[in-house]
Amino acid sequence: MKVGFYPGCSMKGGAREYQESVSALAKVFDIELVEIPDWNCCGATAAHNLNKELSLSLPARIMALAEREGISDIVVPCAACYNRLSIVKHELEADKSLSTRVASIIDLKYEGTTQILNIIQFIDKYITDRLEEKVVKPFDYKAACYYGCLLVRPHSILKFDRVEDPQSMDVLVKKAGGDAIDWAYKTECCGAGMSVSRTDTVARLSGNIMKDAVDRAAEVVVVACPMCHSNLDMRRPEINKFLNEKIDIPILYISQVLGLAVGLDAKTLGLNRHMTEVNLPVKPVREIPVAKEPKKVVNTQKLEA
Amino acid sequence: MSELIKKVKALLNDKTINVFVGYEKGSADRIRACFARNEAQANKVFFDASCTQNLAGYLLKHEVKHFGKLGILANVAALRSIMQLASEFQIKDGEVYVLFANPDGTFVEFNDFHSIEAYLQTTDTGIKAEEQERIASLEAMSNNERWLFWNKEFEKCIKCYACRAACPMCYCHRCTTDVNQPQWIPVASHERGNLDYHLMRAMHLAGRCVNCGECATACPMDIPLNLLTYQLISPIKETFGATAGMKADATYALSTYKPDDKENFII
Amino acid sequence: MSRIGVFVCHCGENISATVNCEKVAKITGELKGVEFSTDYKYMCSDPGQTLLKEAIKEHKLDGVVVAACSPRMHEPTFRKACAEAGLNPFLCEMSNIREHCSWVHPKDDLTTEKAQDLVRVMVEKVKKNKALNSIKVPVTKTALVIGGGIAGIQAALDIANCGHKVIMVEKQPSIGGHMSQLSETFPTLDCSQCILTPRMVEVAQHPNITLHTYSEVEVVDGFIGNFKVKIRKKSKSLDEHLCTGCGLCTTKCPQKKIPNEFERGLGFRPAIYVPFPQAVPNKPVIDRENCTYYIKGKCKVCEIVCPTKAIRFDQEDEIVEVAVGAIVLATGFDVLQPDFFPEYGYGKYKDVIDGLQFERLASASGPTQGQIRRPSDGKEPKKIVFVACAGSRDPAKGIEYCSKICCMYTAKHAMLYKHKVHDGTPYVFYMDIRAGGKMYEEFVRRTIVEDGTHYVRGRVSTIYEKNGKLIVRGADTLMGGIPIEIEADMVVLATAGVANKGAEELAQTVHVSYDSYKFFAEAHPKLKPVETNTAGIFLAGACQAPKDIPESVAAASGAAVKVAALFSNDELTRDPLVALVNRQPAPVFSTCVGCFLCQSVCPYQAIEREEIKNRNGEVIKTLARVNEGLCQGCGTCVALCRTKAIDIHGYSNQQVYTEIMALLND
Amino acid sequence: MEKELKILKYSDLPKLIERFRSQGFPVLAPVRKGKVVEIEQVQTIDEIALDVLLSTQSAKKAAFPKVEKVLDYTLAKSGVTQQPVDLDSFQETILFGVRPCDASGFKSLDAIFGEEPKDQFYLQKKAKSTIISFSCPVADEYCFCTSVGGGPGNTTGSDLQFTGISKDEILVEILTEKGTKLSALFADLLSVAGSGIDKSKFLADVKVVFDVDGVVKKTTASFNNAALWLDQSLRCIGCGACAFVCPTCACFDFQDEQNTKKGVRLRLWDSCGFSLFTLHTSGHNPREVQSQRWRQRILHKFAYMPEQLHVVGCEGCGRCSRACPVDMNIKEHLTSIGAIV
Amino acid sequence: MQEFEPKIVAFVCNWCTYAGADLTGTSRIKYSANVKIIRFPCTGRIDFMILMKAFENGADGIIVSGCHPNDCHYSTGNFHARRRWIVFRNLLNFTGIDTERIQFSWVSAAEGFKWADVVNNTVKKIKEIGPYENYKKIAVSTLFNEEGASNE
Repeated sequence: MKVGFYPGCSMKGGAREYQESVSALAKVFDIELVEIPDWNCCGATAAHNLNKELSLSLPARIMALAEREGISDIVVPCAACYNRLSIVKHELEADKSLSTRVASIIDLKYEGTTQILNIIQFIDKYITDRLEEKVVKPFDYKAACYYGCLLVRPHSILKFDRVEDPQSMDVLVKKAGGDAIDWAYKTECCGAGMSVSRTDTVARLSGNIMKDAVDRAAEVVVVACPMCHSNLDMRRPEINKFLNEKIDIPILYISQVLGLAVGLDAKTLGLNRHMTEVNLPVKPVREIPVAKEPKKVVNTQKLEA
Repeated sequence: MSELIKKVKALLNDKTINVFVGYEKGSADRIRACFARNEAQANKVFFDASCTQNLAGYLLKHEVKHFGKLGILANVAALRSIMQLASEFQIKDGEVYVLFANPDGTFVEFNDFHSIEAYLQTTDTGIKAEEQERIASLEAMSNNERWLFWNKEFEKCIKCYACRAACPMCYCHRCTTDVNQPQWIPVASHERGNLDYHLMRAMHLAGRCVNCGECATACPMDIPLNLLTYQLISPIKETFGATAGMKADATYALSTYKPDDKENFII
Repeated sequence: MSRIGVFVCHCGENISATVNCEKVAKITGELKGVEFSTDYKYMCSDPGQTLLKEAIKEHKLDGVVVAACSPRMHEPTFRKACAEAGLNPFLCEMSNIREHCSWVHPKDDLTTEKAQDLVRVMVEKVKKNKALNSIKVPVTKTALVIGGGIAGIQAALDIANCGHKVIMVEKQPSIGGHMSQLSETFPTLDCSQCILTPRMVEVAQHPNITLHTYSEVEVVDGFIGNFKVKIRKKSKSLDEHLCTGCGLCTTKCPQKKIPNEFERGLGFRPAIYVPFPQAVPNKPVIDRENCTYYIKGKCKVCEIVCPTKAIRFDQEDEIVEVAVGAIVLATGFDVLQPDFFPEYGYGKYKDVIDGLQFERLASASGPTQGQIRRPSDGKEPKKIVFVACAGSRDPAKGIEYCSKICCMYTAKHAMLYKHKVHDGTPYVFYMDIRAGGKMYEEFVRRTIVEDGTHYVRGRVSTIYEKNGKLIVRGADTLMGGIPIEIEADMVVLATAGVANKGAEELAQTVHVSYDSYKFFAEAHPKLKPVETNTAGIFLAGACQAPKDIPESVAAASGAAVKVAALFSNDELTRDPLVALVNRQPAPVFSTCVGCFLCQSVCPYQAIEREEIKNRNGEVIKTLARVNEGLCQGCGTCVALCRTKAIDIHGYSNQQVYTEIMALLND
Repeated sequence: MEKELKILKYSDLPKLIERFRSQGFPVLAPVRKGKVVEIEQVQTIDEIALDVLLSTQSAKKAAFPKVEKVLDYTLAKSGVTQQPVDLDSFQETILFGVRPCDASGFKSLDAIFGEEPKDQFYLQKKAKSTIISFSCPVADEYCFCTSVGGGPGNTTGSDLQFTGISKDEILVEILTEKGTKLSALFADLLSVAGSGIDKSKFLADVKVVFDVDGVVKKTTASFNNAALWLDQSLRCIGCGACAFVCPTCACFDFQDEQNTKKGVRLRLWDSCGFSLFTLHTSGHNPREVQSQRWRQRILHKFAYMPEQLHVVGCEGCGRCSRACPVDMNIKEHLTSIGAIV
Repeated sequence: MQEFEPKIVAFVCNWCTYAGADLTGTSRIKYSANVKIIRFPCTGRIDFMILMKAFENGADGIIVSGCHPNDCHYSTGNFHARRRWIVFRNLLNFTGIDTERIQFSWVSAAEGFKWADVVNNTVKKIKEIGPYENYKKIAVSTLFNEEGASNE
């Protein structure tokens, strides 16, 4: 089956391993990721501070191109791009006149028929029901799933998982045989864009995150956003300096965790590109633990809805 | 002896019904209603494509009900009239034995309202194209042209009330026209009296008319009365989603409401 | 009707400034049927009314038209005056030549002509008026109080003390409501049991009050003064007369581990239980869902030990039918107990509890005998955080309103905690402190100054557990919004006050409207807070909106006096401007054809079906009939009736038709 | 008076109408209005539908209209003052192109309205109208005038009767003084008719289907024969179409219409077919059901009028059967009554 | 000739628009005297035949006004009225009666200003359209005898 794919700048730049793991994972489940031809930058958080129409037109053009190719679903692994595309789709749906105005700017027909999926939604829709049977090497580690901000906020528009206590990545890790620990910094800010301008702040914020994970004996932190990955992984020296403690647990993308579980090797998953060495202790192969259902979690969506 | 007559005789003999309201050949090759109460009268019962009169009105006639259990040969219009009369508590389920005349000549027994409702869902109950065009042509006129058109038509009216008598939905034994304190509708058949009467009749049939066309057929002065009630059918359907004579427990469009009914003229 | 009197008022200058009153009186005097017409400076004054009464007597008038201000103002005045002069009040009409004429038009002939038109309209209308007498509806002088909390108790006692019979229905095995679960009450810190229990006993012993506990109202029919109510008395599997309340069965019952609703899940109770020691009636009830006998068919320990053999395993539910004249809804509210509050870890961490659970901990009859203990390990929490507005004032959680009582009980909790754990430090995260009652603000100040409670102004963002401690993360907005983290041993959430679970169904049973949060809707937020739009049904306490105890008691007494006023006379008199369906002799009986369009339109279910039977009992006609008690006179049925069989007094077809003819044909 | 025979050319008819109009006589004639033919005022010959067998409504409207003012009054405090209708304000009118059954219909109306107290409204109008009837060259299956003493060439009630005897010639029979007086206006267009013109040759052949005296006798006798009236009237829906189109029905109802100052009293057509017709204010209705009302319609025309006015109240024109929505064919019913043994 | 003064009748509900008109009065807001008010308990009570009678007796314009949706004192009267007017306007349009002459509005007891606007705007509109000739041709006065027959 075919699924649209929007890499965005980070996939081709600092987070190449994220794209490699996603493509490899898709290949294992024979899903063909069709990169949107002539895609452009999504504007990320910068555009909407500068010019409203620009911030609308960039994502609109991406979606218009996908529509032209007859693509119905687009997987957008990077949380920032997913956030921008979803918000723009919502805004153009709500205001028809704005939609026609943007269509004239990008000079392309735009109807808003494509669905925007983040990496977890993509996995849930196309992979989850076939995941367990393909797990050959259970990812038998204590994992702290870190969601960050753009994946779950603003909830009223994204309507993805729960804002305060998301569980969707934890479920996937458990299905891959891992032990998703309960910890307190699931959705706390990692410092995001201040990685360059205020590295000290990033060190503090990301430090707190890593400290809590390590304090709870997490062996790996799982992320689904290149920004989170770069702060927690690339800024590790500054973090350790801030905490004056040596933390060396690796930061893996959810696609890499699942990749390892279905038997892909480190090189195809781009593990060698990480700043913090990915040398997870080899665990004796245990009988694949049946993914126990998480405690009856009542979705408080109805409370919030 | 036609299969229909055999059926009617059987029904009469085993007392399922006491009178069968059907069609018979009339004078000057017209078709008219017949009320078979015994085998002899049953012989006159007849049906072919030319039997189009909506017989449902006779189900409420005092002297017909007096015979006891009624049976009727119903066409689609009669079925819808029965449904609408049921929704207005004039006919109860099981009170009338309904024999439906399929266009292809076969006969189907409907023994309860549900089966009638189910059938009505499958059949076309809309207005004929030709009437649609007449309405459209009238709607295309200017306001004043329409006033003149209807004034000329109403001028012919002699207030014989054949339209009221022929309509199954006009079962009130004292009509508003007979109310004289106050005299809402002038009794005289001058222009004002006719206009008031026909506006009142159309409003009282709004959301209830099952577009059977009996009123226009009955009018001796050939006034296109049915256009008045037909024209209201589509606005009521679009605005309130209500169609007359489709369900036995339907609520009446004008006696129910939705808090967000759409309109564009109240400031 | 041929002797009509027209009285044109100058209203000082308000009318005569722009309307030539003399001319109006003269011209309308010439109308057919007008026997006497005059104008006067102040018709509503005493001399004016005397003038009216004299004229009625002297000219033997059988119809009066007063042309003055708006009928919404003085119609009752002039109708009363006519009644005193012996003329039926409903033969008096007012035409509004002040608000609708003199005040809004300049001084010219057109204005005077308009005044004449308005008077002529009323002259023609009055000719069609009928002499009406106000409708008398008998009143059953028994009240039904639904709900046995403090509001229900107060209302029942007040009504009973007025000498009227009261029937109280309480869903739980005992009355007392949420107040019985409280430890001490703000702002005086009286022990709630000490002030509540005497009232509960007073209810049980009051000769005028019949108490049905463990019962629910199932059907309410009828109308003001004449309600027919069916009460389902759920079977207690116990003969209440024989049982002496010794409690032996509750101690011997082998089933011990059933979570006690009264204790909000912190304590346990046996299958045959009394909710709390001071329960009224102090007789046990068998919880059939958890009693081994009902599940497996064997045990019967309670039957064996019972000294008076009062256990009745096969006792059936009982339906009691009562006739009541008024109903007071006092079903109270509930504290929101969400099964999962992700941000605050409620439902995940044992030591995060809600306000009512803290009350149980603090209560001497509670599971910890009043000591503040952590549900997880039973240790005494040294550092405790109270989170105000947990769910209230939060559109994202769907509850936008302020629950009003949490600020006060949170302050009380902090104070109680300090009195019991002297070396403990309580924190309160709050947005705004709402302490508007008498001695409320002083109470809050005391908990800050004397008990050293740290009030942090800011919302708690998340609570998570780390090495046995509950890390409460928030911000202190008075200190520049710096993030603040407190490692607490226990957290108490002041969750929102919401409507009871069964509130919506009860509202539908009783035909009362309710708002989007399922609280019952009052007739008018400011002027009729204890009444509803359904005549004869009143509201008391938190079922209308979250309230504290003083307000609930005040509202209860308010509702009680409304009931007492209703019962103050044997009959209820109501304005006779109601609808009626015509009746005629046989064989027609009425021009109504039984299409019941009117019934589906009537907002007050005031139209009933009357079956006309012939000699041998067969129903030959089903006709509409208006219940005078319920009809409020809106007239929608009259406008929609196709055979004009239904008409309405005061705005009958005749009257309305004549008004139009008179107005447009000068 | 002995009847005179003349010949008139078809081609002269337009001149005839012009003559009448120029003399100021309003001319009422059948006019086609869609599928319906109404008797209305015309200005020229080409408005007149001569090819039509029968107008939908009868010609009675010339003297007994569906709405007629009989009184004006004003309302004042002192009381009501009446202004009677000026009876001689009615104009001399000419009824042109009606059929013999229309003309003979006035025989029944004269009998009813002639009874004491005489109805001047009708009588004055009737007196001032001159009837030029056209005999019937064709008839349809509804006609049965011959069975009730009439016929396609019957001259009762006509002042002049035209009969088309050839493509261009009309046989004119001058029957009454009024006829003679009117014919003086167009004497120049008339030429003497040769003797030996057999009018019956140009008339339709209408079979006699029942003996009217027998029907009158049997109708009078069958008042209590409820089964007969029930069988006949089951499909009757109780409208007023038959009564209003009938040339001999004369029942009327009075209604006042007013505003607060002035008012009028109107005379309107009424029908014994309506349930309201005999409804008492008490609610009792002597003729409760439709069969009783149908019985009244037949008995009034074939029992009460012959007995009291010595005239059969039916001209056999068949208009009621044509207008009836449910095919209550009176010819069929009268035949079946006649067949009662 | 002397300026056309239209005759306009207003059918209003007692609880909202009548009280609103009272407020217009107490606030002394001026509006044209052509409009005269007839009180009904509720707009639900206003029968469609009342509008027909108004035109027949010489009204050049009609105002029908009542409580805003959800404000009705009887909770549903105005909803039923709204449905009736949606259907009736359709019928009037179809038979060529000028629905521009009928102004429907919601005016609450607090909208004194709005009532004055509704009245003034309606009067202005009817003055532009002119007297309702069509209905004058069939009014009852046409039946009266000639002298003094004019509908004074």
